[in-house]
Amino acid sequence: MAEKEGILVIAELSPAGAPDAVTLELLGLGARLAASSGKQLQAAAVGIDTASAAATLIASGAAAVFTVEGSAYAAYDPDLHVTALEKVVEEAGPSAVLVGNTTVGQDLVPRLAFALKAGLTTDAVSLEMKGGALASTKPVYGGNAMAVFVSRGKPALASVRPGAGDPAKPDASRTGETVKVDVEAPSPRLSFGGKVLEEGGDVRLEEARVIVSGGRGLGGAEGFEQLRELARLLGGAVGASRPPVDAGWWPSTQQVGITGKIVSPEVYVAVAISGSSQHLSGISDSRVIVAINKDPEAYIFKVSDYGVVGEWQQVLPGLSSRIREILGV
Amino acid sequence: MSDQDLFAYPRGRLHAADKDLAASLQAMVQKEVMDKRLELKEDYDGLLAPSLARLMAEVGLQKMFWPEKLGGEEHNEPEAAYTVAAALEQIGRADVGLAFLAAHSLALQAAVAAKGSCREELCAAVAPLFCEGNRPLIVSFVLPAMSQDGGAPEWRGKGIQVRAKSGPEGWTLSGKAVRPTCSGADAGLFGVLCAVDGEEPAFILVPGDSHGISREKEFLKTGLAASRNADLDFEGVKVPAANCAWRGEEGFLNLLSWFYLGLAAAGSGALLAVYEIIKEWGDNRVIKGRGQVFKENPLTAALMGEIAKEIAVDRLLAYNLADILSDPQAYGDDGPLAVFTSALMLVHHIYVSAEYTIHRTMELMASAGYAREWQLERYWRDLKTVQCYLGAYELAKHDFARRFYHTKTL
Amino acid sequence: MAELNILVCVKQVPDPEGPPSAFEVDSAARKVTPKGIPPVLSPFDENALEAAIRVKEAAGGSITMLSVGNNLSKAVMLKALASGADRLVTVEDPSCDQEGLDAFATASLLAAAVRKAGPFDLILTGRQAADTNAGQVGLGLAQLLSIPAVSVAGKVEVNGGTARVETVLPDGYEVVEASLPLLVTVSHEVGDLRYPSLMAIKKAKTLPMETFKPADLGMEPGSLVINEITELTAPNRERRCRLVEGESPEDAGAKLAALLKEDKII
Amino acid sequence: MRTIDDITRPLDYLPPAAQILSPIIRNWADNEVIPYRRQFDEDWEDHTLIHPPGKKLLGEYGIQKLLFPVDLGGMGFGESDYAFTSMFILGEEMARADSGLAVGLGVTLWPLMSIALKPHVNRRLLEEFAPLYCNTTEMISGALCMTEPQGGADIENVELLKGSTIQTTAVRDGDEWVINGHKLWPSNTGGMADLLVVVCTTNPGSRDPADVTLIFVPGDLPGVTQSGPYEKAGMACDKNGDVWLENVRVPLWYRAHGPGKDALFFLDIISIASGVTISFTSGMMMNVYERLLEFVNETKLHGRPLKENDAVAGVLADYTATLEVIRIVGYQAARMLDRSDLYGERWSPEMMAKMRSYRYFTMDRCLDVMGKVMNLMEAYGADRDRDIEKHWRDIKMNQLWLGGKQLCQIEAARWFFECETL
Repeated sequence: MAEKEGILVIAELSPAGAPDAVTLELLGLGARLAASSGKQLQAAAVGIDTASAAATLIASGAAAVFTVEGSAYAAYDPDLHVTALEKVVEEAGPSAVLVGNTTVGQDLVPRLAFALKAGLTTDAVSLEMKGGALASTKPVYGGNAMAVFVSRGKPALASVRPGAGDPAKPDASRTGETVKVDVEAPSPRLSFGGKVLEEGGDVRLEEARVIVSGGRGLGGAEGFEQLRELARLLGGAVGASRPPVDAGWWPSTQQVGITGKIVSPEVYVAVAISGSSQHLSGISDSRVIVAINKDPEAYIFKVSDYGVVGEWQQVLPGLSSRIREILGV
Repeated sequence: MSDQDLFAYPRGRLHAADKDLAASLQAMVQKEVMDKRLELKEDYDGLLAPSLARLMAEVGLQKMFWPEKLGGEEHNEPEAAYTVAAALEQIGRADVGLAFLAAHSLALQAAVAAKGSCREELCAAVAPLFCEGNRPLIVSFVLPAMSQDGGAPEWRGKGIQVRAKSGPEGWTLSGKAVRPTCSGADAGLFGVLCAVDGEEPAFILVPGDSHGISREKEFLKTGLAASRNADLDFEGVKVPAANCAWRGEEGFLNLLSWFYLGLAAAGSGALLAVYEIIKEWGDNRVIKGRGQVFKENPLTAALMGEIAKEIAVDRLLAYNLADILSDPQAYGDDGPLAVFTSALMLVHHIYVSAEYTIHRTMELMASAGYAREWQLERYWRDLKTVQCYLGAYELAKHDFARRFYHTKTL
Repeated sequence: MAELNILVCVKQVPDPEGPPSAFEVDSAARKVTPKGIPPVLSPFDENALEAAIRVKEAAGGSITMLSVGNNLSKAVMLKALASGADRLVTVEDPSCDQEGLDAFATASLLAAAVRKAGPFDLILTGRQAADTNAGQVGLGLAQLLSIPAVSVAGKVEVNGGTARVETVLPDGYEVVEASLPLLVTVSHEVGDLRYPSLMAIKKAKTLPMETFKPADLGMEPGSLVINEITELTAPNRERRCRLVEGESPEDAGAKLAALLKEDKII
Repeated sequence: MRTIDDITRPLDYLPPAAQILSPIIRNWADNEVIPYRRQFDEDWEDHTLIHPPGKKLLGEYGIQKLLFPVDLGGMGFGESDYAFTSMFILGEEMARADSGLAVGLGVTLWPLMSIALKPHVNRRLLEEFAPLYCNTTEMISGALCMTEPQGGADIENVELLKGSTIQTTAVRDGDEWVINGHKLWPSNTGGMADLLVVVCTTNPGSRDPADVTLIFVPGDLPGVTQSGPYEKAGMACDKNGDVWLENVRVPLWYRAHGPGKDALFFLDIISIASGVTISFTSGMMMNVYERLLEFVNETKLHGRPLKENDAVAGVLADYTATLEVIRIVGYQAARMLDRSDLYGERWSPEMMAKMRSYRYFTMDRCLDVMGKVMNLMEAYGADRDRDIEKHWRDIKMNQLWLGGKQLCQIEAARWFFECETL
């Protein structure tokens, strides 16, 4: 039986109707929050056909799944989805609602929060239950301070940064209840004229959340292909110190350092970069610096938070494959 | 407080609009020029031409003085001298070449469209080139110069490069191997000092597309990449009578005074950029192995102090010149010659000081001071080129002597 | 089509380009005070103003700039007005300081100001503010005004009574159309705010400006806040490198990935 | 018509061999360099125009063989009593054409000085490298690698620092040196160096001169990587870039001399360079004098040639007065280097202080008048086609390599005023 004041995860369904990787992460996170507060883990799924999604959500730990089904929900329409989820939240009466901070999540959750007149923290990096209330932590002022938010009312909403939790492991033996919620879909106010996909434009260095940079030690342009692979995994951009740009392995527009671009990403991965002063003054604002270099005395280690001493040709594959596992990609 | 504010200038004399314009230009040139410098270096088409178009047309520096009814901003009070100084300082900080070109346009506007002295006929003839459409207009001057032809009519010893004959339908100009001050290859309007047989010289505004102007190939020079200069031939160039801005010396001296204000501000701006470069260098360079940073070593610190002093004084001098032009009476108005001499003295002083200052800065930076990537050497080449186009300092000293010692035959 | 009434919501924030060391975190007062950093318009709000000016140039109309805050800098507002706005409305009061408001309170004040200063056919906001990085107020305001909204726009055009918006996707864009009134949150792909001419800078001071107190709108900001900051800490700045060992370089790489995951870096 | 040969030279000690060398190089300058040098700036990276004159002078005319003993195919200048005065003349004639070329070509000889000059000849190494330099008409480029990224140009300041700032290490491993380090800005690098002489330390941070090590490293060894050249305001003919040395192995006997001696003879080649390169300054000034003579005759002021104006004449006189003095000081310095019997060892603190003084004094005076003369020509002073602006740009680089003026001041003051802690 669905209990009140539970932890409700709003599933984001792929076009084929399956919960995406971020949703499984939220369920992993939600399970921890539910356990720590003695509340029930629940999920919500809105779509054209939610049966298979409901089964996966239950197998992934949801004790109850609230579904809203209908042809109107074939593609994401903010007004329809907010109206549906508003009804689900009224029905479920949760204490916390979790949404992925994805392209759809960023559009959906502010509307839902205002519709519910509920507190919302976006892009949260960690969540706790404190005295039955959701406490969400996130960086503010561009990472210059970390703030913990608690909502006055109930439920409290949070959109969670992808990668902030460990995905739940599906277990077919689990059982759970599916609650159909009937919603009178409002007439759509937006008409969607189709998507135009361009060949993946590179993320700009100045805006990248993650930057993977290569130095002289890469030895050639081929090394940068491996960096591009790692950067793609982390949704980041590829930069370079001066020597590779000078040797023509990487364009000068992507050079990082005083005589290149000054960057301030969340994560800066320096691969085979010794760490000249010109380069370091370009990356000092990075929140976290990770260095891979075969020379233990390389100056880069003195300004890094994490490091591995070793040949990048071997270290990088190990790093990338484990990240692929972690992200379930 | 940004580093620039360390260098005093008469902030109180500038209108809020001047400061806002300067702040807006600073943001623009930082993004459109300085941040693209490493990649585009001094590329004319990729960097300098688009920036020039943005400065002259979009922000509208080429419309500043013209009457509103002709599409101008009619910002033509004498106090506009401060606006010119504040604007050209920020442009000069990013690229002295762009400031050099802007100084031409603003000087011509100030000389021709100043409040109360704007002749209806002349403005109507020329203002459209500045105010209509959104195209940048590059203005260039043809001033007296040491020439090969010994017999040419002279102004203060230097040959006047172009002769003009006035006829019923206007002026006819002729001159061989004429060296303009800038942009011979692509200027849209030339301000030409012309000798008129047996009469006072005439300053005539000649559209760049006038029939009879032939432009030689662009030549290479030390700096100022934004000025694509080339020598010109004037063969029977016909120009309407209305295009004669003034006759005799007074109008010409006034034009040069505003031109020198522009160059003084551009120099001061470039030196602010030099300060930022040496400050960064002084903070990071370690010498003598004892981990002593440059700025802490007594010898190099003394030199860095002298560099700051020169820059501070040069900035004050540039704004002092703006003050002179904004209120000549306050300096005892003896007419354009007094203002011209002050302008000439101040601008030459600034450029001699700028050369000295950048030499010291470059010595401190050793090879990096000379490498293009660290940006310093470009200001060094550009400012030296401006000083050459300003004229020989040695001969300017004669103008000082004429003023202070009332010489007769000099 | 009558004259288009365009509203742009803008927020004054400390310049995000300011050096990290200048942001002083006062954990007790749960307040971040930027030392010696000049105020600027939040960068995405400048993009919203540029989008508004482009619509005004193409379809005609007038642009009102609306801002909620405290100690709003005259220079910052005038610089923005000079780029192409026609009118400024502000809601200013110590209670509207950044620390005193959350997204709900801000959007509620904006909605009240819109009802007083409106109506508006098109409302443009930045996709998120540079200080909170929240991205809630734009879409929240639309919800309060119960008008349709489109988020993260890279291009905004208006012809007749309908708007055509291209929203930015990680690998392209999507075309969305809606009839006015409409709210759009704008991303930097729209284009940078143009540079004002001297004439516009001088004219800006003469433009109509109104300011309201929350009380004039019948609002008490403090009571509107739902989401509160309970803790505020400064991230530790000095770096002590944690070297990751492994039986082999591959193993060390894998262990590094695990550690980064554990510390929520990736 | 006045020519550059009217500028004073010390006729009482002109080296006999110079009478033959001087006209050859003057001819090479007039025919192989001056007609093309106006396009050298744009040729900074590929050297398609710059390489041929270099190959002709060093390879075909055999100037790169100058210092090697005659029995090894060289010209034996290493043993000559007029070595430095001869090199001064050679430097002047080359710099008159292009001081970038003069630096590039001169620096090829520079590192060899540590093993080819009496009294510190290393016969075994001369025999080892003579084939590279003497058995070819191809141009061979040598580079002395001292400056390091963090240090700027201060490690030449060896006596004070005793080499303590050198971070490039040389470690003995069996019968070989293993070298690791990063050098920046050496002339003739940027991808073209055939032979490097690398200043290393056998014990980083040590202040004992015995740890300073000069090691000869063939440019093509595994572990030696050269970056492309840096783009500069001038001196396109002299390529400089980064050099990375990673586990580079050379025989132990590739060391110039030995502990203590390397430090001394390193100072020797600094002292030599300080004195002899004054020839680059006077060489450039002579060419500016030639171009100036043309300009002040062709160009009119007040209807008469520019030179007829008294004020202009003042500046012109400053120019030639400075040129006369610089030349006299330069030759005197070269002579002092030739006559160790009279003036003491070249690498003594006294000679270092004096050579540094002559160098920065002449350079300052030249920079002053060169700037005035360029401005005197007004708009034409900046024209590439009148060549003066080229020398104005190149002269500054000459002042800056080998450590700027301030370092020379410290060194001179330390000796003349016996400073302890400077």
